[in-house]
Amino acid sequence: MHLAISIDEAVGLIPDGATVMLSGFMGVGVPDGIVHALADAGKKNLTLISNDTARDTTGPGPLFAAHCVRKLICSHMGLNTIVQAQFASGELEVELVPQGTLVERIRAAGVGLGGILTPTGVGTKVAEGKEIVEVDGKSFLLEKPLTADFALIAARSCDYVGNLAYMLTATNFNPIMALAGKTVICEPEEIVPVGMIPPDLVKTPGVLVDHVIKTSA
Amino acid sequence: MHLAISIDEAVGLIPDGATVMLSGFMGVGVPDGIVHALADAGKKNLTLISNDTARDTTGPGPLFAAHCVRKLICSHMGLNTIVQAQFASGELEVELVPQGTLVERIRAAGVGLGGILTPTGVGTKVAEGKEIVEVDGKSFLLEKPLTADFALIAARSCDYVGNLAYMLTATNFNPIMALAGKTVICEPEEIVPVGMIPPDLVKTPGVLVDHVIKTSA
Amino acid sequence: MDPKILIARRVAQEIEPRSLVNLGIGIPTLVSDYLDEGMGVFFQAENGAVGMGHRPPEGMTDRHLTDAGGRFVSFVPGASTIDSAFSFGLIRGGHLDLTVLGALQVDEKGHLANWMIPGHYTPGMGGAMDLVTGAKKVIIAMQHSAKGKAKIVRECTLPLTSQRRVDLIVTELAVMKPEDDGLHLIERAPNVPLEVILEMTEAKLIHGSDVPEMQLDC
Amino acid sequence: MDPKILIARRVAQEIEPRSLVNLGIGIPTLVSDYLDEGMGVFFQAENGAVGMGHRPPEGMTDRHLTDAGGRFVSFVPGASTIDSAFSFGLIRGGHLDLTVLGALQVDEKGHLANWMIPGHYTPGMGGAMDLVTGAKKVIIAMQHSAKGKAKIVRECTLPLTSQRRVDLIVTELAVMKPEDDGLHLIERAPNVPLEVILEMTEAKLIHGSDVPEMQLDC
Repeated sequence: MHLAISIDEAVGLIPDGATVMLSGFMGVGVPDGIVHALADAGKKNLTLISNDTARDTTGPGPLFAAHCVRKLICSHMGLNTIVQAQFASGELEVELVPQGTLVERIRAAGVGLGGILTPTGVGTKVAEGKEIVEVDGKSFLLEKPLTADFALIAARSCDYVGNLAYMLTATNFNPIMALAGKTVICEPEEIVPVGMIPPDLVKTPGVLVDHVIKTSA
Repeated sequence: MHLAISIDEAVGLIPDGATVMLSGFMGVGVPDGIVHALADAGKKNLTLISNDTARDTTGPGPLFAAHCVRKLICSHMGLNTIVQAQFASGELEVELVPQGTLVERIRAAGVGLGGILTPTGVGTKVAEGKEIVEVDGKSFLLEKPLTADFALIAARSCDYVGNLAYMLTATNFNPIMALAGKTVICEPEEIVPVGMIPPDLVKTPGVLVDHVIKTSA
Repeated sequence: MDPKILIARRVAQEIEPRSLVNLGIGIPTLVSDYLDEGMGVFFQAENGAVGMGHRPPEGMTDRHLTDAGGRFVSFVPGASTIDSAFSFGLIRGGHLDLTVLGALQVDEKGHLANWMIPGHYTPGMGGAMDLVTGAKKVIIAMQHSAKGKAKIVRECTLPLTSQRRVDLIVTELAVMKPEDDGLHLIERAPNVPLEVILEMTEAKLIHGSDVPEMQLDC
Repeated sequence: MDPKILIARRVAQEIEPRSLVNLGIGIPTLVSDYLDEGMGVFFQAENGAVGMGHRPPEGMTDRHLTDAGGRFVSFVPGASTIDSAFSFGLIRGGHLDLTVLGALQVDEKGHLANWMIPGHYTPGMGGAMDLVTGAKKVIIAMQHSAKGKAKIVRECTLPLTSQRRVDLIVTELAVMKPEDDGLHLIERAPNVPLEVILEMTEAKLIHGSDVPEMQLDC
């Protein structure tokens, strides 16, 4: 059983300087409540792992506007003008990772693999400084697992065991990040009684989830 | 759209000597109809990739009883007396693979990775002859992707696009093998009209499935 | 004809019935408008959609159903949702029949650059590196030049997206195919003289004396 | 008390509330009978079950719901189904709090052998290598010896399951804990003299002068 916590309690768990995975894709499937609360709380020096930076005011946008992020690991940041400005000025350190590599590195951390061997990025700037592993005459990049102190994820439904169900393309990185954060905090759209999510509809078993945010009574 | 085929047509696709992945776990979630049909057809020299060999008459059992299999790649064969006898006599060549490594090697083939780096098996007999890759001071076995000419899988429901839904622990290896077979043949318990499986319940998108077996009119 | 529509219509001819296709942002997105729905093509998006349809009417959108650009879409019958790991499993694993992408530069070897202009703009590669590495077929759909500057060059000066050679380049002026011996000009847009194409192209184009025109039916 | 039940009851004391536990075949399976259901323990099985419950009454079984041995089970409220890759992701990824397994041999270093007897019987490792490598805690639950032959040995002669040291060994005679300096005898079964344990054990056991008895309440 997992006790639901308030959004303020969730924010209180996350210290300045933490490494935070944030789910979502172009602002869809993002735990927006906790993003805004972290921005309002003025967190500092976060390392943020997120597929993209959406736009200035969507997805992780508020965290950049409030200068919470020192380092960003993502695959795309082209549509957020604040991120572009902070990157240009040197305020924001950025590691760009191909999207398929990003999600698979996160999964590798979550499922206990030592890294991944991917053809993506071989012979490009992305390969610089990385080990190449040959398997049966083909070259692959060894990309390392990517974990985080916290995974902040969103779900459509959650029960009090922490079981999660997602909806349509709001699924995206959520089930993968749920595997990889040392502490996993979920902001669901609804909390339902235990047993209301059929076993085959649970995409993330509650054993992976540490805290569930309850936004209303 | 995928046309449903008969079990005889499916058997006709699979030549002697083929490499065949067969889903299921201790006889649960196995496409039993095609297993029996392959045994009855007297296929020869198959290489079979299966989690386990269940018991003499369940799961892949009939394939051994009919001497269809020359090489077996599995994680467990302790409860099938025919397999034990064929292994002892040298009729059956066996490669034992830890279960987590087996499923991840199949997944690697399906998702285009060059192999997996797993801690499982390091320092054991399983590591013999395999490359060790060090990542940040830890040792991992490099285990290679595992593909097959055919993946024979079972599903609870299937539509005419080939979308598959599974039920409870009959899920097991099915969704992973569906990614990795060059030709994927599914034997569902029922075929339903397109659109009847909600998008979030589809566990294997039909784009991965080549043929669907229709057992009755 | 609007150049973008011309490109989209020509690319649409390359799409096989019942294939799985990923369309990039910009001109590639337009391609789906020129396909017969009876062909049974499934459109995949990186964010985890298999079977995307058009944007629904106002009032019928849902924030849980979007494309890789974050725009509202619909699902066709038989569509399914997958997570990001599965989505890139399809892409990198060779299950995607075709991706249509834009470019900053393409060169004579068929190498693509489309994710950063060092010192000027770094949007990031998003899913492009995986798409170009993993898709069975890669088509570049773009305008022939940008602000008077050639985009089809001798050798890419911008960082590459992949070592892999793209399969076809379609612009409002021409269709080009990179091969072992270089970049072949295989079609001209209607009423575009060969000389215009050669002048607008920095790369060396291999061509016969009579380059056929695109056949855009209807 | 039946030796197997004694072992199961002692192992049950090691299980933490709200933990995720995998029980191997044989004696380990019995452990769940001696846990208070209010503890909120979730039982995982390799074949993809999280939240397994007991075998349902005759007539209420379903062939789609089984444990890793292929036996019919039920699901507790809040249970979920996962595929085999996810199941071993939980196991190898360190999400499993405890696994309880049987053994052919365990040695002074805490190394386990439980998957083959070369030349005699090769069942295969199934999920055991991943379980022992990945679980946060590994407990061996087994009878102290097999047909008069010691199973707790100086050094395993059978092929190892993992390099990893198991955390605890529970038999019908004793509880032992492998540490850096060797194998510690930490508890005796009720009314079993120290000398009997030492005689039945090939491995060297480190112990104080007064080894406490197991406390099996009720």
